[in-house]
Amino acid sequence: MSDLAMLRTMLLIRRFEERAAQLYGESKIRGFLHLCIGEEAVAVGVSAALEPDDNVVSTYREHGHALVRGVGADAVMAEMFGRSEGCSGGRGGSMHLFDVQHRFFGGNAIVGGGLPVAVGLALADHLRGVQRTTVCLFGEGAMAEGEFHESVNLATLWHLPVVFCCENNLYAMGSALTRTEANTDLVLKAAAYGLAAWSADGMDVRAVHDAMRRAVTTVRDGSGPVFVEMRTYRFRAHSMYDPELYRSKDEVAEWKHRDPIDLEVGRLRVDGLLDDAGLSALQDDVQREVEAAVLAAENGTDEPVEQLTRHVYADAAEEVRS
Amino acid sequence: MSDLAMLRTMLLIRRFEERAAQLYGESKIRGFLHLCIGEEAVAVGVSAALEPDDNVVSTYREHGHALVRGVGADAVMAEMFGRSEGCSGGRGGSMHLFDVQHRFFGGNAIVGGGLPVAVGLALADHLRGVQRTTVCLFGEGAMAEGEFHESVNLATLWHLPVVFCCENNLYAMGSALTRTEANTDLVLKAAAYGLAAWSADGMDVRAVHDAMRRAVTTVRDGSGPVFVEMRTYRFRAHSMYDPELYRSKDEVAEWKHRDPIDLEVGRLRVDGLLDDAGLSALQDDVQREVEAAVLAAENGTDEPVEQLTRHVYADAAEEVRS
Amino acid sequence: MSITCRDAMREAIRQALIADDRVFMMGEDIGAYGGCFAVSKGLLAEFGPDRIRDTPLSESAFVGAGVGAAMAGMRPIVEIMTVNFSLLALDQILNNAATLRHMSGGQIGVPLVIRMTTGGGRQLAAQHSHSLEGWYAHIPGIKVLVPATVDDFRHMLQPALDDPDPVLIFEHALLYNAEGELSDGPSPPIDKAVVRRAGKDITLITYGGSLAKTVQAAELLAAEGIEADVIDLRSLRPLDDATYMASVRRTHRAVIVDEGWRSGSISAELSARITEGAFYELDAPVGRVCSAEVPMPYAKHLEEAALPSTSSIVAAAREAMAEDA
Amino acid sequence: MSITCRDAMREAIRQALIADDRVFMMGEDIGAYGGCFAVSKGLLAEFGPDRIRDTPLSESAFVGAGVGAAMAGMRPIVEIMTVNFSLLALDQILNNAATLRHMSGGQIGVPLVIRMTTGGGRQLAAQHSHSLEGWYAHIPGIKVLVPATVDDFRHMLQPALDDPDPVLIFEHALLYNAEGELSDGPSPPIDKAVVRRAGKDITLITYGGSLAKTVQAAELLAAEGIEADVIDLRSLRPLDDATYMASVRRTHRAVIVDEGWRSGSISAELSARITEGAFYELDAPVGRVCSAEVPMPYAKHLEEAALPSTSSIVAAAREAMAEDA
Ligand SMILES: Cc1ncc(C[n+]2csc(CCOP(=O)(O)OP(=O)(O)O)c2C)c(N)n1
Ligand SMILES: Cc1ncc(C[n+]2csc(CCOP(=O)(O)OP(=O)(O)O)c2C)c(N)n1
Ligand SMILES: [Mg+2]
Ligand SMILES: [Mg+2]
Repeated sequence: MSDLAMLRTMLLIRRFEERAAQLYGESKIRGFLHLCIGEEAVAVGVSAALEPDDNVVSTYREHGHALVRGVGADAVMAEMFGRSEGCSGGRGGSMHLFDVQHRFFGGNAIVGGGLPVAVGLALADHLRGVQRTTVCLFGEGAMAEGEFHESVNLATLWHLPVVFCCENNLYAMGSALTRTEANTDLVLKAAAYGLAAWSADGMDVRAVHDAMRRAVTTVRDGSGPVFVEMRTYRFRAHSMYDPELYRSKDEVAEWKHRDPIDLEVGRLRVDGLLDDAGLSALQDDVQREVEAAVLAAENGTDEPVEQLTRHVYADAAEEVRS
Repeated sequence: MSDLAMLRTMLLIRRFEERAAQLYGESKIRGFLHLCIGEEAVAVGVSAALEPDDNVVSTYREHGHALVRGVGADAVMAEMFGRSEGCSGGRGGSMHLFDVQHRFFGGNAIVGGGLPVAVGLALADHLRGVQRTTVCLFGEGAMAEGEFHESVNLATLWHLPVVFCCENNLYAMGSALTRTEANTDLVLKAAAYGLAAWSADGMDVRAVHDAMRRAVTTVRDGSGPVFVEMRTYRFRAHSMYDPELYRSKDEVAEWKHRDPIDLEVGRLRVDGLLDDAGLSALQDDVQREVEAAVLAAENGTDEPVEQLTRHVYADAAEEVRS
Repeated sequence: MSITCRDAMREAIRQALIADDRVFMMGEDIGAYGGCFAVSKGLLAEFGPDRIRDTPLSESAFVGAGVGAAMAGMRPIVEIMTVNFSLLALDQILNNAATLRHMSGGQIGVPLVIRMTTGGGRQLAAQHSHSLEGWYAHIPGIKVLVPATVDDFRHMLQPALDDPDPVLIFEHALLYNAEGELSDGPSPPIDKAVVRRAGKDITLITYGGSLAKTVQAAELLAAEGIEADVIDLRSLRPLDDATYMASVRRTHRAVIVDEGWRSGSISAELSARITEGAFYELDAPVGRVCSAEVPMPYAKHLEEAALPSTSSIVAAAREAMAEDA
Repeated sequence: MSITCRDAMREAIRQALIADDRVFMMGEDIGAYGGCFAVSKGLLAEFGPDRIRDTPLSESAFVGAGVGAAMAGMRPIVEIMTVNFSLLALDQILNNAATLRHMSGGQIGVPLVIRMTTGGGRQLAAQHSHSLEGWYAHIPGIKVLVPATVDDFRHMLQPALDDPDPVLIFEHALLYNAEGELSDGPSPPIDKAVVRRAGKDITLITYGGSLAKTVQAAELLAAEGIEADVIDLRSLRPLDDATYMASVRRTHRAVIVDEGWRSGSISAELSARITEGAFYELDAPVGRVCSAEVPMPYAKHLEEAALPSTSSIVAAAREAMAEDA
């Protein structure tokens, strides 16, 4: 993935989420909506280091992760509108984006809930001798959960090809890391399980990419799992309901000086790879992509209510057809 | 507690459990019976470092822990006979010995289940400004459970007066530590939470005592929790049903050369504090204590079956009386 | 005085904290964040971080710590953000909180209150919309309360704290904004059901988030000349058999409304008990209006179809009225 | 050929491992130890540590790993030693295994089999004697099987593995030593109930560990001239309504026997369904014989009193026979 392509993808995520927030204000999108604005470099840098058929398991803050893995903006937007055309058929919503073709295994709204699942995906590959990496994304808040502990131990004990990728944005809802972890050095904590662990500047897409490439190489070598901490920050509220009482406006402003998109734009300018016109063209381009997605979602169809109890169990008829 | 007293207590535990195993063979005791034979030095050394009103939370392998805390051999034996005179009124059995007067808070048959409870006991003391240590005993197998992770983090984060005391006997049922923990250095693992951690020779009652005294001192200083690993070995099967396929007879024999009772007897002899007659006297003494307990249990009473649903909820009438 | 259920619960917590220094509160984001439903907003400033204790994301450990603190004589109020996350703490709830008294032969009490939100209706999809309060009511050793009115949001907490055994309070998230007048008089005991609307033709039994729908349905039925008794259970464990049974014996017909999945719901238990206790007095089989047996879909129209609605309650009541034994 | 239920299940696992290399087994002490109930004894030697995979004490992670491996196309058999420990994995079971297909709009299947022992009767006290299979049957998205015979121990596993959805198999620990003859013919589909004893006077509905007691009770009743139909449910989710309902329509009387705590038990659901479906054909209210609502006591005489017994079943049946609507 070229540096320009990485920038474009960050812009896409940013625009997509800004638009989603608007649509939430208009009640077109409902439920919980968690934005990753500010954290785009993580999504893009991680994905850039992966092969198309690597597995990704994510959280409820996963629009960016889905988009970078190739899930269409239209499919994600339609999902948040609750349409049949959504990537989960309108059943999942913002927190449950799925796309098996792109090996994007959700979208999990239970903090820590995806970790054991990622271990299982990797175990399947290990048992079948398939060369593939499973990336499990989670927030630093998830590290306090027992599932983190059990999963990392299991993957390390069994030398499974997993990258445990912690998006450390310093807060779990309103809980600062210092108030949830006795030891806030997450790399040290992880290393105690006996796996390789390092951290990267999550506001710098190139740094994320490098750290992740190293991780994927390690995992592909059969050296077992790796833990990578991506140090990042969310610019927006935790969700659409959060009054942000727990952090100062100054702190947020401080971090916004480190906007991952600005950083990358600046570098590309210096290198002569981007000028004002080029940036505008990129912005227009992602704008068009997002608006097309919104339009398609607006015009999407609702699943007939008679099908309410579909997808609880496999439908023998559907199975045969597909 | 004098060295002689510690020896006597180890002898008591040993004799008590040997007798319990016999009684199990005679179907006088039923359910699961987990013996700590070989691990007596841990129970005795730990308790010797405690004040009478310190809290202890234990596991299903807790006869020794109960006896050293002052729960009478008769009350424990009666419990295993299912008698009303038992320390849990016959409701709990071997895995659920309780004695609130001695602040012995069980007896927990869920691996890891006692850890959060211990944190809560310590939290109560912390909130009330009571100077008291809570000791939580658990096996090395429990360290893989999420409850370990969450509890140690919580206690460390909140600087609670807990000693996490791991009885590392190298096996969790048939699972060797090397097959359950990616990092078998338990002290390192624990230290990653940011609490003080060390280990001791669990076959040497004096080493256990010293390690535990240090731990209690640290905790009493308000320096937060401590993790102590006691390296020990169980001489008997996991429970009465275990064919012990997972370890060699040689390994067991090897460890039996390090019998904690023999070690202590040898030392006391060298120091001139014990001779054959003295040892016999001690043995006779504990033998008498155990036989009296058995006799009392044999002659104990069964709770009337009409009282079956007692103790599900507090009985207002009983509450007022007590 | 008109007040929301949210404010009523906050006031209940405040008064409990003021009245008894053994009381403290613990849970995720109850302090600095102000509570994920703003129930505890302002309490950190008033009572400080020792008594309004933010926890890490460690449901099993902090619920278990509540058990331990209660054993030691404190009166913890543990907040689990929502019932959906309580599954992570279920071992501590069932194997410890509910059983310690019994296992110890009555030596240990666990005077713990666990509060959590429950229910669907906000398009939060399959992992955030459970209604498991009826399911929890299966567990001996705990009590299960389900407030539906501002009075109960205001007045159930203190008796729960006074109870020597663990009490779980399930608060339907859609009720927090509901407003009502606080009554002056004393509240009924927490384990008593209450008749919220009197009628002679049919008994509608419900609780919590379904009460308003059921009362609405009763109004619609009244327009058709069917007068429904509406029973608010208030407690799912224990169930107040006397109150709903007396009503059924009068009306000879019953429909139960509950947001849980139908199979194995608390409605099933109520139906079984009514048949056991009043079989010969029934003029129709007991009806049930529950949620469809599907993980909650995100799409609004599907979610609405999955949940009990005023119209599905009316339809079930009409069906029961049409029967004649 | 006479065989124990333990050996029957072992043989089922062996054959599944031989037939399909997507199948593997995972759980605590299933390998080196030989299985805590010796079900998997010898399998490690035969199939190696990759396919007979010992796990650490990490119920949530290894059940969740089973979910992930199943999503990826494997056919894991996850063994949880006993139902008592499954509470630690309940989040993975309910929030992932049971909901992933739905949340993903049908894209993801979780063809996972989870086996666990269940039940009391061995003086293992309050934390080791749960009978929660009926409770689990509340959860949409999973299936719940409860084998009671050597045939079902031998033949339910393969169809469970063939099922595209998660299947939980609850094996009553007291059945492992039970012996019986394996039948030659094909087994009925796993979701069909079976009449184990034919009678015209009353329907006794049960499953798993209570089947033998119920059949015994039926023999005693026969001596009094009461002929009972004994239905073995075999599956608690889905319930085979057609089979038990047909029986009740013939006998007009039903008693349900199950080892779960009474309130909110699967017996309640069955009672509710029978009343809903056959109200006008019933000559007596549906009876229930369940466990006393108490954490299981250790003392033998108390445990016996807490569990359903042949005599309590006989008494309930007599009572149902004495009624007349
Ligand atoms: C088990 C569980 N507990 C609580 C919640 C509520 N919750 C949702 S997101 C969140 C914070 C998670 O923080 P972190 O893991 O750091 O991820 P971030 O939101 O910062 O990306 C909480 C507490 C949940 N979804 N699941
Ligand atoms: C949560 C849970 N899982 C499984 C078991 C079954 N079990 C009982 S003891 C035991 C081994 C525990 O080993 P360890 O913690 O090392 O303690 P030890 O028995 O060696 O003293 C197991 C697996 C249990 N009781 N609880
Ligand atoms: Mg975070
Ligand atoms: Mg051990």
